[in-house]
Amino acid sequence: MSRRARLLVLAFGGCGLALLFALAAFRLPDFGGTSHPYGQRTLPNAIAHHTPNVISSINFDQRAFDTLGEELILMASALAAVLILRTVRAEQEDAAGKHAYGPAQVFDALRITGYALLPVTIMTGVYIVAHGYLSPGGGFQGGVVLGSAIHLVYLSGDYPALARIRPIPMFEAGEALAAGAFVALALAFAGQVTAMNAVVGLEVGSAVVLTLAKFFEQALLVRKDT
Amino acid sequence: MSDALIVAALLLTAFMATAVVLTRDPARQAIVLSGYGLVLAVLFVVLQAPDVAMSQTGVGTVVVPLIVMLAVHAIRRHHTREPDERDDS
Amino acid sequence: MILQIAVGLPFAVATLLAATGRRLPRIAIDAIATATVATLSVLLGLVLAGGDRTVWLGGWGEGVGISLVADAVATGLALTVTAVALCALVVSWRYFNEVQAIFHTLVLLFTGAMCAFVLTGDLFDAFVFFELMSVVAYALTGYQSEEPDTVHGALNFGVVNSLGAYLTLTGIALVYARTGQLGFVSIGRHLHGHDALVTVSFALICTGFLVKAAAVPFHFWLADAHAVAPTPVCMLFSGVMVELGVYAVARTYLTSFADAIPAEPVRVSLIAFGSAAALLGGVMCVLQRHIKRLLAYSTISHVGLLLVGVGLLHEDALAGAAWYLIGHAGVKAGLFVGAGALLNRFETVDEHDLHGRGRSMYVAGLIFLLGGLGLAGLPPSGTWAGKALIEEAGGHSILALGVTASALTAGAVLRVWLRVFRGAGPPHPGTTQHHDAETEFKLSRLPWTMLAPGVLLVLAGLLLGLLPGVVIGRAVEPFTHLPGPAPAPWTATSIASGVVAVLLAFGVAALGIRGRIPRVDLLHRLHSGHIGDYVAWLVAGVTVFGLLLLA
Amino acid sequence: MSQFLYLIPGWILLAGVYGIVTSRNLVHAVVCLSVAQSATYVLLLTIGYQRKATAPVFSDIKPTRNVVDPLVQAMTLTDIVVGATVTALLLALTVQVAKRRGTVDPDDLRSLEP
Amino acid sequence: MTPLAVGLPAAFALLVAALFPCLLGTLRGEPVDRLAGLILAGPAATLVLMLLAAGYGRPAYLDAAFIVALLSFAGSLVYARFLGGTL
Repeated sequence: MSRRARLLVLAFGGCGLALLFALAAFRLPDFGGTSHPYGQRTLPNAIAHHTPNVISSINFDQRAFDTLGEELILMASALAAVLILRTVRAEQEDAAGKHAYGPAQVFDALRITGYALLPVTIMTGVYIVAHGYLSPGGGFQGGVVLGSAIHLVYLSGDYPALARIRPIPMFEAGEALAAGAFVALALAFAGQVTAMNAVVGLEVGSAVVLTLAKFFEQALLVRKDT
Repeated sequence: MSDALIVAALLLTAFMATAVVLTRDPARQAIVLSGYGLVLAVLFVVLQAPDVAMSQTGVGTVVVPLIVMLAVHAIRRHHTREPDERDDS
Repeated sequence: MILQIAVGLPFAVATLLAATGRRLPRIAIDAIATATVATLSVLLGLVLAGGDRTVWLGGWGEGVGISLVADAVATGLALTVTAVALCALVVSWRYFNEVQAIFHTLVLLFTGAMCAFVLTGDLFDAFVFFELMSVVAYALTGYQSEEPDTVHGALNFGVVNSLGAYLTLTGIALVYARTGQLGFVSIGRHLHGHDALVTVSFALICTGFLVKAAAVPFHFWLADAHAVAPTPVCMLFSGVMVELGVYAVARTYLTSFADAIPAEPVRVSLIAFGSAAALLGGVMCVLQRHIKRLLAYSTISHVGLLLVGVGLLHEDALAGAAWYLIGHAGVKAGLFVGAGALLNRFETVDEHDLHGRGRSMYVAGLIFLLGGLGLAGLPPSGTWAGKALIEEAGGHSILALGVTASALTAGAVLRVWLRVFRGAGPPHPGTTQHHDAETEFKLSRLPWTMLAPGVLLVLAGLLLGLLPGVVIGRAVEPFTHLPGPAPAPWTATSIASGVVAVLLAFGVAALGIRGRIPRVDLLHRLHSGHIGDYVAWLVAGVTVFGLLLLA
Repeated sequence: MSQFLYLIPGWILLAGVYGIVTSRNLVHAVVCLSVAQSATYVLLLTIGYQRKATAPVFSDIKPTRNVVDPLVQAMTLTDIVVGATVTALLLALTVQVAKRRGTVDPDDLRSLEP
Repeated sequence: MTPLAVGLPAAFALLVAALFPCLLGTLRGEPVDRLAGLILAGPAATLVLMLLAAGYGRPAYLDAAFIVALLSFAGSLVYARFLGGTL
């Protein structure tokens, strides 16, 4: 289709969708209203099961099956990154550019900051995972923090060091096993909010590391063929 | 005051979402996307959802923009059809 | 408990395979995956035999928890999924340079996600597993990521389907705001009377499902993805995944929105979308020379008919749709096995290139011949029985639609059979479209594991019409709510219409082999592979759907 | 009156869709898709909001029923994960498109229709 | 005045007068100029979140502010490395 035709179709569809959405929006209950029957029903259950963070209670206990699907999506997409971004023949690391990722290239300030932030970030991640049943946060949020933390090493300028501390097979196995543990916890031993937070933290952290590793690899590749 | 905060945060969100869409160069867009992530985090706290705000911070301001940035760099190496191949990264 | 085990089993084994895939030998991976799906189908069979039941997960009762609803429709559908998945796994035994065990892990996740999607009784949970299904499907489509068309097709698939899913979630949020419920049944209990909010939320929820079901104009992704996905994956896509979209539309309306939204606008809009897909898919199918793309368009056409069957909102038509679904699953999955055989033997699936080269491939030829007859609806195929019921409930116009769609799609398949396996028609040299084989080497002889499942599937599709009608009638009872008389497709009219469709199909095939395959520029340009076009059509489709429902 | 606030997620959704349709770069299109998705987060949370109520997390306050809807927050959390993973997956595919086709401009990608 | 009373107005003021201008900075110019805006937006958002925690009387919300502070800082450093030409 020509650009013009496409915009015409979009104009029709966009105006229609806007109209439909607006019609629906003005029929919604008033903003800030008090009627949330489902949410209210979950409160006593969370208290009864000693999970002061009601959201954790919903995610890992009352509606754990949702989270099961979510964790499997995460695992599937990490595997997909490994699969789709696999290096095929005729692609090798850019030998000429490799020195550029060595530690020498970076400002001292950046390197020191990177190393200084690393332990703080890891501790924060662990804290958020461990207190997920109680305070805001949980396995997912903590896992993201943990997964990002490792990349602070990269800040300090040392891509080879980063590559050393994240052996891909280990993270693959760890992620898959954590997902497996979650399947078992969600379907067989319901209500283990703390344990679930821990395995989710492990899985999310590994998945983040794995996915980012694959993207890093691609960003550092050059094409050798043709 | 709460209502004013909510309105302000929502308007800011809509504004930044539009800005992300209208930033056509992906390398620049990644930075705007990071800012959009921050605004969403603030909006979520204003809407009394600190858990969601934390998630959004991790994902929206760090992981996804970083992936975008890495993807842009990976793609730049394979651009064969763009006449002015810049390498100012 | 058996239901929980059935839902959890494929996921648990998938995670184990993902963890140990680097160390296990290929044969063990094959064996584990196949055994898992076989076990799963046995478990689902036990569930089906045990009668309808609803299980609340984690012991949380109605109100806060998530239920699994193993009624006859859902369990039967899950069983169909596992049957096709089992065949797909057997076909894949000799396939691929395997990357660790990722292929098998993804197929297990895919199977599990489809089963969970049909079994869950919760709308948001359905969205989650819909997304799991989609994410795995994008990855499987892009499996051979060194082929340009493959990644392009997978990306188009991913963007269009994800946007559809987000619109579904928007609809779920709207209906949650109104009712404060997420269960299919409990939403139905809390919706009274219809207004713009209910109608729009229904339209948005259905959008994602219609994208999956490839109703026109949401269908563009399907041909792009099916033409490039590996053969075992195509079997799952065309055989069951696309049909799940129709199932989800039916379920959303019949269990949640039936009391709130009057039937007439729903009937009109679903029949409109379905007929458009049936006709456009049929025409596009005839215009293809890329055999996998041809089969993909025939899927669009047949799923359009399926949507019409659901859209009639008539108990016999629903039974017909169920019948049609299983019959089509067998025939279409089998046909993709045949196409995969050609691809791995000759490294091309271009009909002109393959002219006469399939003469020695008796089994693959048989698959195409029987598959073509199955698509045409030769009695007693499942497609014929289902179509007969739909046509009877729908009257003359639906009869004409059904005959046209099956004649066009089956005609195209029979044309392939005549040209490739019988050497009919003049050869058209030149313009080679080379594809890499999916196997490690180009195969000079095909192993039986790559053909036997295809023969079995096609034969199953061709004989499913012999199932007693009472079985199908009972299967759709959860939707119709009435144990009416068993649907009986064996009437003189239906046999006549089946035979007419087969004859017309041979006519289309005979016309087709006389010259080159024509090009209709407008239609080819419409299916441009441009993601902007696809998304623009998607929102336009939502608008039409919403306005039809509101009118 | 207060319903006007619900229009904002609608605006974000449409902005994302507009971005995908008019995009000249697939990376940009994928990011716009994630913007369209962020509309669902905003919609869910505005639906669950309740005036003068606080977060349903009782770590520093006594349990009360006067809280915003926890369920929409749980849904949004799931949604965020889904969105991030889909974005990562689509970007991986985009990188491969760039490698195999040498361009990420949808206008330059040749049609898949033979 | 108690922190409770002053928290929300202060947060509003910072949102409009500090965070918004910083974000405007990310919207124009070369990537380096935009990055400056983003680096400033991180602390501004952190401050807004801390004031909100005080204003709502929920110390638990400080966790979110802490995460924003930590990650936005680290995130902008990663960008700085990219734009610094070492990758």
